[in-house]
Parts: sequence; structure tokens; C-alpha cells
Amino acid sequence: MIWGLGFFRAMGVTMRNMFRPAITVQYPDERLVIPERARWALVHKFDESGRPKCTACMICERECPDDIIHLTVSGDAASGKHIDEYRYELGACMMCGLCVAACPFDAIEMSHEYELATPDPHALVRILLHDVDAASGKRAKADAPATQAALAADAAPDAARGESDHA
Amino acid sequence: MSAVVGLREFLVLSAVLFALGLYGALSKKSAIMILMAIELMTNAVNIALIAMSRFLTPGLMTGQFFAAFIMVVSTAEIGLGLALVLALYRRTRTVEVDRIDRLKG
Amino acid sequence: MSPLLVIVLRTLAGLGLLLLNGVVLIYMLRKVLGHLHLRLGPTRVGPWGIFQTSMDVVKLLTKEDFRPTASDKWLFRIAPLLIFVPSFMAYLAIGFSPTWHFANLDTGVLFVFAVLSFVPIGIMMAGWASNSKWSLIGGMRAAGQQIAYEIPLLLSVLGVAMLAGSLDPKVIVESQAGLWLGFLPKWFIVPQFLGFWLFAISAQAETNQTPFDMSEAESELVTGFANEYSGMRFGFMFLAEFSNMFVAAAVGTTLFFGGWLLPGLEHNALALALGPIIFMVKVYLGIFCMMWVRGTLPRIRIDQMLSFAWKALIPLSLLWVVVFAVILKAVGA
Amino acid sequence: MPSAIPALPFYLLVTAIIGGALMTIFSRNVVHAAFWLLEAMVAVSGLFLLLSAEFLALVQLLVYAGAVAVLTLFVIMLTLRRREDAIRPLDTSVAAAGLAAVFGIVTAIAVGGFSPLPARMPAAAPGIAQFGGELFTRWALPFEVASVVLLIALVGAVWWSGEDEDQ
Repeated sequence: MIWGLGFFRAMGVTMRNMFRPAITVQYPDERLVIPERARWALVHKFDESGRPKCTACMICERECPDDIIHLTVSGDAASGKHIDEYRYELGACMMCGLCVAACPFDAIEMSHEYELATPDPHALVRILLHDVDAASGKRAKADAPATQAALAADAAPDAARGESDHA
Repeated sequence: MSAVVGLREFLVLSAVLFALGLYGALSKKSAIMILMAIELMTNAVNIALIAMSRFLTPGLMTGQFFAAFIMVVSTAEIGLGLALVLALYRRTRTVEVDRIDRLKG
Repeated sequence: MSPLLVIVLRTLAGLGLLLLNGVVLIYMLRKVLGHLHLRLGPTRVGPWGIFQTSMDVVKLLTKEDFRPTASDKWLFRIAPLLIFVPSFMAYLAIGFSPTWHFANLDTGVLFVFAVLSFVPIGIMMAGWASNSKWSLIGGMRAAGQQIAYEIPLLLSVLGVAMLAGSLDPKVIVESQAGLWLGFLPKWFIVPQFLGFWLFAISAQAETNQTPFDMSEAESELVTGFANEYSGMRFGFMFLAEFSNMFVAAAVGTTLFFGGWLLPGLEHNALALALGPIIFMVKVYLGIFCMMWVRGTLPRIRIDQMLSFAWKALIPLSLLWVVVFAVILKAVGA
Repeated sequence: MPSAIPALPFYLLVTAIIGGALMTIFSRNVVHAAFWLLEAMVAVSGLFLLLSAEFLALVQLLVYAGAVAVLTLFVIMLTLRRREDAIRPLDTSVAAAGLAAVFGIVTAIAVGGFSPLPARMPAAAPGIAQFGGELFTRWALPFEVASVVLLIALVGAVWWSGEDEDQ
């Protein structure tokens, strides 16, 4: 190889690039398609009648490594749990998805909402649920087959988690 | 000073500049300042040479050639002088000429 | 017109050309670099982003003019001018056509190098005046680089000077008229191929273009001499750099690419009218090549840069001067 | 036809030169002194232009601005341990002042004593082509000697400044 030939090869590469279309995505006008399993802001799932699937079991709060999920629950087992507030501190969330993986009732998921920048710091603390009755096991059994599946999965949590990882 | 600028004015300017350079070269204690004063003196000489060449023998340009050679020599001198200053500074950590009083370094 | 008025008008025309060039070149640089890197460059301000640079000028003008408290007040103010004015003065020596030039100088090429030799002074002044050790080191590095590459730049011109027998841009260009062997334009790049390469490399370094832009890496690595400058003072340095780029390309065009001449289009009224356009097209092609290199090569370290200049370029250019003189004498005899 | 040197640019340049020289010698900051020296040198180059020595004016710019001033600044900055070291005491010497004054007076008397000094320049001002021609014919030997002197100075400068620090 002659010394200095690499220079001309490099020049050739850049010149070819000059006449290829740019890979730039002009963001506000065009958007990339978000991959299916992308993890962004946490949201709740609701059943057909519009009620949250959350049973206030508090597993997500315990699992969260950043300690940013705070549930305030009132009521007791007899009358059914009542969720006063489901607080989610988006600003401190690192989108690890452990809460979703831990949820035995498939009640939360990581959404594809990625435009999260805001000038208002208070908007970074979200009240996801406010003053609603938590779903009870009986209610779930009665009217939601999906929840039944989740409950069945709860019986064999390791197997279910393994399946969902491969989904 | 007369309204017409003749050779006399150039020579006076040259003499004043040379005297200033002389004073600087003799009074300064920093070796670099001495070299700079010497540069002033060579410039004074160049002015005198070129002015005389232009006024007295314009066709021969002898003064211009002398000035050109003086420039060469003064460049060599400042290059060597500054190299010497740098070498002395490395050994003695000073550029003050009156502190450099050892003959054997 | 009175001669004074002519001088004032020519100066203003030169300044206008410089500013226009600056604005156009900055836009061009962004677009060219963008497309070389599969990006788009500016797109937002105006159609294809063409007003981006003008908006940047407005931004620079309205920015707070900030001066560090402990800086050397007057030197801090003078330094940007000392960098800007020489690059403006260099425009005076450029000939755009047999009749279009700002000043008719016998020693035009030497004049360009003489005024551009002020740039390292301004750089050192800026580095010293900022009262920051990073600026000082950056200034000394940049000045060392400028001095090192000035030597091969001057030596690479000698071959052309020997061929043309003059340093007057007009004479140099006119002696490149005609054809060699009936098809090759009689431009000096043909006999001076090595000289042109030396010139191109040194010009790239003198104008702080990318493989050699350690001295202005002020935003990514704190090594630049302009660290402490903001607002329009920084703008002057920025503008001077682009104007130096234009000057380097114009001198290269004059020396090696036949200036305003095109083969088959010489010494008639049409050539006279088209001269400035041909010249500008060649200059901008040259600038494009500089940007192309800039978009291709990564930055090299300052010690590599200096040893490349002193150990490779300068010996090579000295050798080439001697060899070419011998060849010229042998062919002429 | 003899031509006169215009008075206004001449006296402006004289002011610049003498002022620059005074500031070089009497400024307490070494770095400022170097910049004032540069200013004086540039003004001297303007004076050469007035004397129709264009080539020497350009060489003056190239050599003094491009080489000597930068070299001086480099050495100044390399020999400063702290930034405050640039401020030096103003060395004064009565003896040196006396000697310089005596020199100035004697020269003034000598210049005044020369009877007819021409006030106007002869018209014939040879151009740069003649300068070059003469340089390589009549002055060829001094030219070669000068280049050898420069070469030796270069080698000597490298030799001196390249010494090891721990000697």
C-alpha cells in the first residue's frame, strides 16, 4: 500500500456521502417510529368499564429502585381498598420498567409517550390515579378475563414472567 | 522643523531613535529588554541608510542592500540572543543580566 | 473622482466583500459539512436555512460584550482587530480580473504573506490578554502552528515565482495563458504539482481548518486562544478565519489555477467581462475542497502538527525549491 | 523632477516610532514593551514605503512582525514563572541617560554641520525588479554570506535552546 492512499479513500467516502440522502430526521415535522418495547412514562391500564385494574397491592411501590411511586390507600379488606392517590414522580423515573415486570395484575405499563420535557417542574410529578376504588380480586374474577389470566400467572409468577420476557 | 521633509529630518529621527535604543540597552537589567532595545538601534540605522540611499544615490540602492543585510544579521542576532536567554533562564531561573555573574555555568 | 474618494470606496467595497464572503462561507461550511456527514445542516431559518448566518450575526451583535476583570484591558480590545485587519488588508492584493482589483501591487503575493504574518501576533495578544492559562497556552500553540506553517507556505510559492518571474498577481496569471501539448491548460499546477500540495497543506493549517484546528477547538477542548471572548469580539476572530480561508483559496487560484483565465477564453472582451466570475468560481471550488478535507479528516494533536511541519513539510519544500530551480535551469538551457 | 515627501504622514509616522520606542523602554510590563516595539517596527516599515523601498517595507513587516516580535513574545512568556513577573521595576540609569544624550547631541551637531543636505528626493526611484537584479548580480556574494550567517545562527540557536534542563 502506498502511504497516503487512505486519505484519498476517506475523501471518496465523504464525497459519496455528499450525494446520499441525509439520515437526519427533522424532528417536529417527522418522527421516528418508536420500537414496540420502548419504555417511557408509566401509565395505568383500565378494564372495559373504564375502571383501573390496579388492586393497590403496593408491589410496584416496593419494587421501585428510585422510590418514586407512592400509593395512599384507605379502606380495609372488608369494604374493599380505596386508592386516594397514586403518585408517580416522572422527573426522577429512570424508565427501568421493574414496576411493570413486578405487577401481578398487569395493571400498569410503560407507554410510548416520550415528549416529556416541560418548563414546569410540578408537571413532573403525576397523580396517575385519584380517589378511585381499587380493583378487588372478586371483581376481577367476575368481569375481566385478562385479570384472570394475570391472577393465574400470579400462581406461577416465575413462569409468567419468563413468558412475558419472551413476548 | 521645516515644512519640507528632507534628509535632515530622517537623520534626526534616526539619531533620536538610536539614542533611545542606546539608553534602553545600557540601562535595562532584563536580557530580553536589552535585546529589544538593540532592535530599536538597528532600526534607527536602517532608517538612516535607506534615507541616505534614497536622497543621495537612488540609482545604486546601496543603502537598501545594506539595510537588507542588517535585517538578516539582526534577525540572526535576536534569534541567537533569545536562545541564549532561554538557555540562561533554564540554568539560573532568571533573565536579569546582573544576576548572571558566574563565568562557569 | 478624487483619489481619496477612490481609496475610501475601494476600502468599503473590500469590507463589503469580506462581510458578504464571511456570511456566505459560514452558511456554505455548515451545509457542506452537513451533507458530507449525511446530515442536513441548517434548515430552519428561511428557505434551506439561508438566513441562519445572518441571524447568528445578529445574535453575536446583541450578546453581552464580556471582559474578564483581571484581563489586560487594552490588549484584550486590540487583539481581535489585530487578527481581523490583516485578513482584510490581504484582500487588497487579490486581483479578480485584469481590470478588477482593489490595489495594483507589484509584490502582491509577498504583501499577502507580510500582512498575514500579523495574525500570530494577534493570537498571542489575545491569549495573553485574556489572563487565563488555557487561553495563554492555546495562544502560544496557535502562534507556534502559524509560524511553523508559514515557512512551507512561503517556500511553496517560490516555484511559481521562478516560473512567472514575478510576484505580481497579474503577471503570474497572465503567464499561465495558453495550452500545453494542445490540451492541457498551462496552469502552474502542472509543473508545480508538489508545490501545490505543500501550499494546500500549509494553507489548511494557516487558516486553522480541521486537521489542524487545535488552536480553535475552544468549545470542545479548552485550548483555544479565544476562550474568554464573547459577542462581536469573538465574531471578529470568527470572521477573520473565514476571510483567511477566502484569501488562501484566492492566492491558490492565482498561483496554481490560472486566476481569471480559462483555456480558450483569453484576451478578448468576453474573457475580460467573465474574468471575475471565473475567478470567483475557481476560488469557491477551492474553498469547497478545503471544506471537503475539513469534513473528512480528524483533528491531529499539536505535537504531531508541529513535528509534521518542521520535520516533513519544511525539508520537503526546501528540497523542492532546489530541485525545481535545477530543473528550470536545465530545461531553460 | 525632484519630489518632496509629504509632511503629514511623515510626522505621524515619526510620532508613532518615537512614541513606540519611548513606550518600549519606559513601560513596566515586558509584554507591553514587546507590543510597543512591534508598533514602532510597523511604523518604520511605513517610513520605508515613504522612501519608496517597498520590498524592504514588506520584508520589515515579515521579519520583524512575523518573526522577531513573535519570537520575543515566546521567550518572554517562556521565562515568566508567574503572570505578575511581567511587571518589572523601571530600570533607570543616569550614566546611560547621559551617554545617550551626549550621543544625541553630537549626532545632531554632526547632522546640522553637514552643509547642504538635500531636502527633495531625486525622481529616479528604481523599482523592485532592479532591486532583485542587483541583489543577484552585484550583491550575490554578500547575499550568500548572509544566508550562511543565518544558517549558522539557526543551528546555534537550536543548539543553545535545546539543552537538557537538568544539566
